[in-house]
Amino acid sequence: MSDFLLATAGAILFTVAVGLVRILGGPGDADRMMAAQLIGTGGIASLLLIAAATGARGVDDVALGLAILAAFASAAFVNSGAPAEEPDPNPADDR
Amino acid sequence: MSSATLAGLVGAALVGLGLYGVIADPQPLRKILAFNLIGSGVFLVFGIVARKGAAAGLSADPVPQAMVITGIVVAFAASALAVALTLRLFEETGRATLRPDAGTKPPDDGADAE
Amino acid sequence: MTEGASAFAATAGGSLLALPILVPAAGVLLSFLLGGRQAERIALALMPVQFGFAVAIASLIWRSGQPLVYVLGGYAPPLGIALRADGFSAVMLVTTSLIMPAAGLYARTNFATPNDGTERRAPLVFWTLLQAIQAALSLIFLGGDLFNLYVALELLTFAAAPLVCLDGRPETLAAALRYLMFALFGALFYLLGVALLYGAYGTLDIVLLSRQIRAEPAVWLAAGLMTAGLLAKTALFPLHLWLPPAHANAPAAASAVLSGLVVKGSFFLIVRLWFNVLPALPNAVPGAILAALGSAAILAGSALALRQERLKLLIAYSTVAQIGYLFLMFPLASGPWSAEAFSGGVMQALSHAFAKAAMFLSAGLIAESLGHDRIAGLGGAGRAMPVTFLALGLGGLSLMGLPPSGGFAAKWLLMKASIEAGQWVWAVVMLAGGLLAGGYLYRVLAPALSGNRPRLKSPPRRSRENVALALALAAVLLAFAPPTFFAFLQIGRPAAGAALR
Amino acid sequence: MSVLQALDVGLAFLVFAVAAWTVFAPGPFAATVGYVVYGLLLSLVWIRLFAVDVALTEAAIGSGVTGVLLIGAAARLRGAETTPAEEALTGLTRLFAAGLCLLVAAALAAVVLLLPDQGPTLAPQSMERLPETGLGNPVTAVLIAFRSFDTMLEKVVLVLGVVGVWSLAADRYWGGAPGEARAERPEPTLAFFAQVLAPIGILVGVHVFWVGADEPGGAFQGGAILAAMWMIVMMARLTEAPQASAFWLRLALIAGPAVFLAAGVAGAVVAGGFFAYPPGLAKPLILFIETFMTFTIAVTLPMLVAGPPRREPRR
Repeated sequence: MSDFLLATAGAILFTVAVGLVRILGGPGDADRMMAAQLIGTGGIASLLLIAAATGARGVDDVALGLAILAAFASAAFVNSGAPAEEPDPNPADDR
Repeated sequence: MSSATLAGLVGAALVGLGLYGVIADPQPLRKILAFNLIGSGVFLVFGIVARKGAAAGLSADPVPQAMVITGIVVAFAASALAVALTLRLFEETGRATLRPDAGTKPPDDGADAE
Repeated sequence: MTEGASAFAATAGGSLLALPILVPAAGVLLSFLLGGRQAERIALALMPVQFGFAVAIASLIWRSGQPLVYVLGGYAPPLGIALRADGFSAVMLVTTSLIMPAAGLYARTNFATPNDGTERRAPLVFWTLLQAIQAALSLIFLGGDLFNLYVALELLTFAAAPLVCLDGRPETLAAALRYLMFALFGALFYLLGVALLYGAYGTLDIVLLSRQIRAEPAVWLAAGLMTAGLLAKTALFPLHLWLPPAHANAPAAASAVLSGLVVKGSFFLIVRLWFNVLPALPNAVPGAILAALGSAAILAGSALALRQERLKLLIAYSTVAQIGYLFLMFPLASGPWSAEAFSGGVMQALSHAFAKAAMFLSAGLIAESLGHDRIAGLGGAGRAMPVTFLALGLGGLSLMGLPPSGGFAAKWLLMKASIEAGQWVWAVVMLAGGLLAGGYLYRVLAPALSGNRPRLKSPPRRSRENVALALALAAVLLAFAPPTFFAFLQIGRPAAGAALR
Repeated sequence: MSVLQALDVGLAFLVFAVAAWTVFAPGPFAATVGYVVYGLLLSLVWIRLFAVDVALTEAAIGSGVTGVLLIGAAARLRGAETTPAEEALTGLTRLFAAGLCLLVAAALAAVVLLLPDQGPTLAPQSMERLPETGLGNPVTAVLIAFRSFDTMLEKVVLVLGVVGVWSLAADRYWGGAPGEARAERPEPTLAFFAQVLAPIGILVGVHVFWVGADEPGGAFQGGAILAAMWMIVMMARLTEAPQASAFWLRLALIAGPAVFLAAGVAGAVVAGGFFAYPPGLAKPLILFIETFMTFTIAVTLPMLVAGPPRREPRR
């Protein structure tokens, strides 16, 4: 059972990593922020799977905290004005 | 190789990587980022030390863990101070640089402008 | 820990050790809370208290002939934290508690809160951080646990860096940022070494560690990393780049504290590391490396000081040079002459603290009175403000190492030790450094004492001149330190390398 | 356990790759986003090291709040991103720097590999004295009892951090509120988001603090989550940043270390030593101190992120 959970966690991390390669490159900052959010979601999922498999205590709180803070980071991004370095298709959305 | 040793090797690599960033990148903000990388590498070394100290029913030695928590908070405060300095410097001069001669013109009114 | 038990038998009066840390820390919190003029009042009121603590600790050590030990919270090391004071700590504590009030009295003019009591930025920050420096230094001198000392290093950084850019000019901001970067680098490398030592021995208590340390890879790497980090904070050549702009641009009272005391904090930890934590390591090679860097610092720092156009920068570069002397004690610290070398190093730290504080305060007065501190424009200034220049000159006497001065005593002891050890090269460097110091001081003093009196914007206030003069006289008086003083320095000093004891 | 090992190797590779991205990324903004991702992955590593308390702290402070600090800075530094040619290091210096860093990393790696698998530890001693504190989480016990002196001083470091950041204000703004005054109306989406997230986040923050006595969690982690919630509410302009001269703000900023210090000194009178807890009263006293510490962290972190006062003080 635990091997299955771990394998699932690994698979999620792998897909996230692939997505990361694609998106961290940009072109815009908003794309990059999306990459961060993507790995946030995937990371939390694999975190819970790893915790279930290895029996570490208290990991659900870490997952909760991560979920809340990931949302917080994107709010900060929006608040920072999020102007893109490269021309953004919809600059009006960001201001 | 145990996961603890692996984490320790990652820590060592992070210290090297961060050190390179600190030395090679002239922008203060990038240097601050690199400092954070070094910091987390150092914390990971504490982490493997803690993990290798698993005993008495604990999966990891609590003392180094507590030190890492203290260290993370201090590192954050240091980043905040460095960022504030960088931003102020940028506001004053229009650029953020650590060059020693950046605007070292001798002050014309009282060198000791207190 | 039966083995550790004897090291932590509570010594009478040990609880006194917590007070020089906790009282200024409480002062910081209160000053920040109450704000306005209260910050200055609290800071100045606590300074005599701090002096009282320092003297009480010193006299307890003197009477018992043993280091003072205190265990915090009843949790004995290795689990908990111990404070420990030996002769060296006590001397540094007393020195700090003398220089701090001098800087404080001097700074009252510059950092006064307006009469209506409105809180101003610079005064609040200055008086709060001055107390923070005091707390951090006390902890550095008294801390017995390497991680606790890391916290002390960070306290010191956070207290010192904002003082550099208190006036907000762009060049001071750049200087403060550079200072902060070097300090962060130093603290992280120190911390990395701490992690390795804990990993190897499971304790960070200095006494417990010193009993277990063996020459093995982890220890060598830890020693190298920690020393490199502390050197960056001490500004030993070639890691000195941050110091001159930072110390030259800070307000004079802050410069006095930064140059006189703050760099000594990290130097103190290097001494602690090699003499108290790692005495079991063969230290001939590391000692020689440190002294070689020190020699380079003496020559390069003095040569650069000779070329400066501004007085405060000249004094700052001379700090780079004088820091170099501190490191000449390391290769000489084993063998029968080790006590002499150790005393010489400590004497250099003390006399430089007083002399440099006096010189920065004098330079501040000169800059305020003339409206500038360009060396080319100092002609005749010595006639217009003789007391200020007397303080500057007496401080310079110590830097050159001419008798009678603490600097002379320090350099004499170091030179004697190096000749007895057959390591002539350090003696030659010291002589060259003295000559160069004479050169750069001549550049300042010769024109100042001749020529026409310049018009002063405002004459310096006599009380402030007296503060600078008192510090300079203290540097001179150190020359007359009695032999008991040197015996006191040896209290609690573990035998280094092959030394007896 | 080969699946687990494969996972570990994959995770290690990912952490290193993202760290390398933050160093070599094309612009500061891309680098900071990389850092946020990096912090997240690092939390996973800490879970694998069975250091859940640290994972929480890393997630909350190392990645969360630091990430926001750096993202904000990168956004404000636009225009300063180009490096003047004279500041770039020459190829030779770069090579030298790379060699030096490689050397440090290799030496460190070698020493790490040499560390014994069962290293020296203070775990038994911590567990032996844990009952005296009445706590169930040994990490909290180290922080608030065994090494409480470190923790108290580290809180003072945070206060100094605020003093240092505020000291960068222009004189005319001293005492005013941090952050630029914004006339524009808040972004409705952001405001809605903050209204939804903040109550949940506050609940989680208090929960994390409260379970910290016995389970992973505690004052730092809970305080950091609370801090994030206050920041998001300020970002959404649902509330104003307080004035730096406000007495209540100063009181909130020093409350944690002040209560801790006072308790430490009281220990000298009541329990026979500085920072000693009277037997039997240890747990309530520790929770009392931690409550103030949580509160102070929740107030301090946003102030450190907000930067120096940038508005004229209101009287």
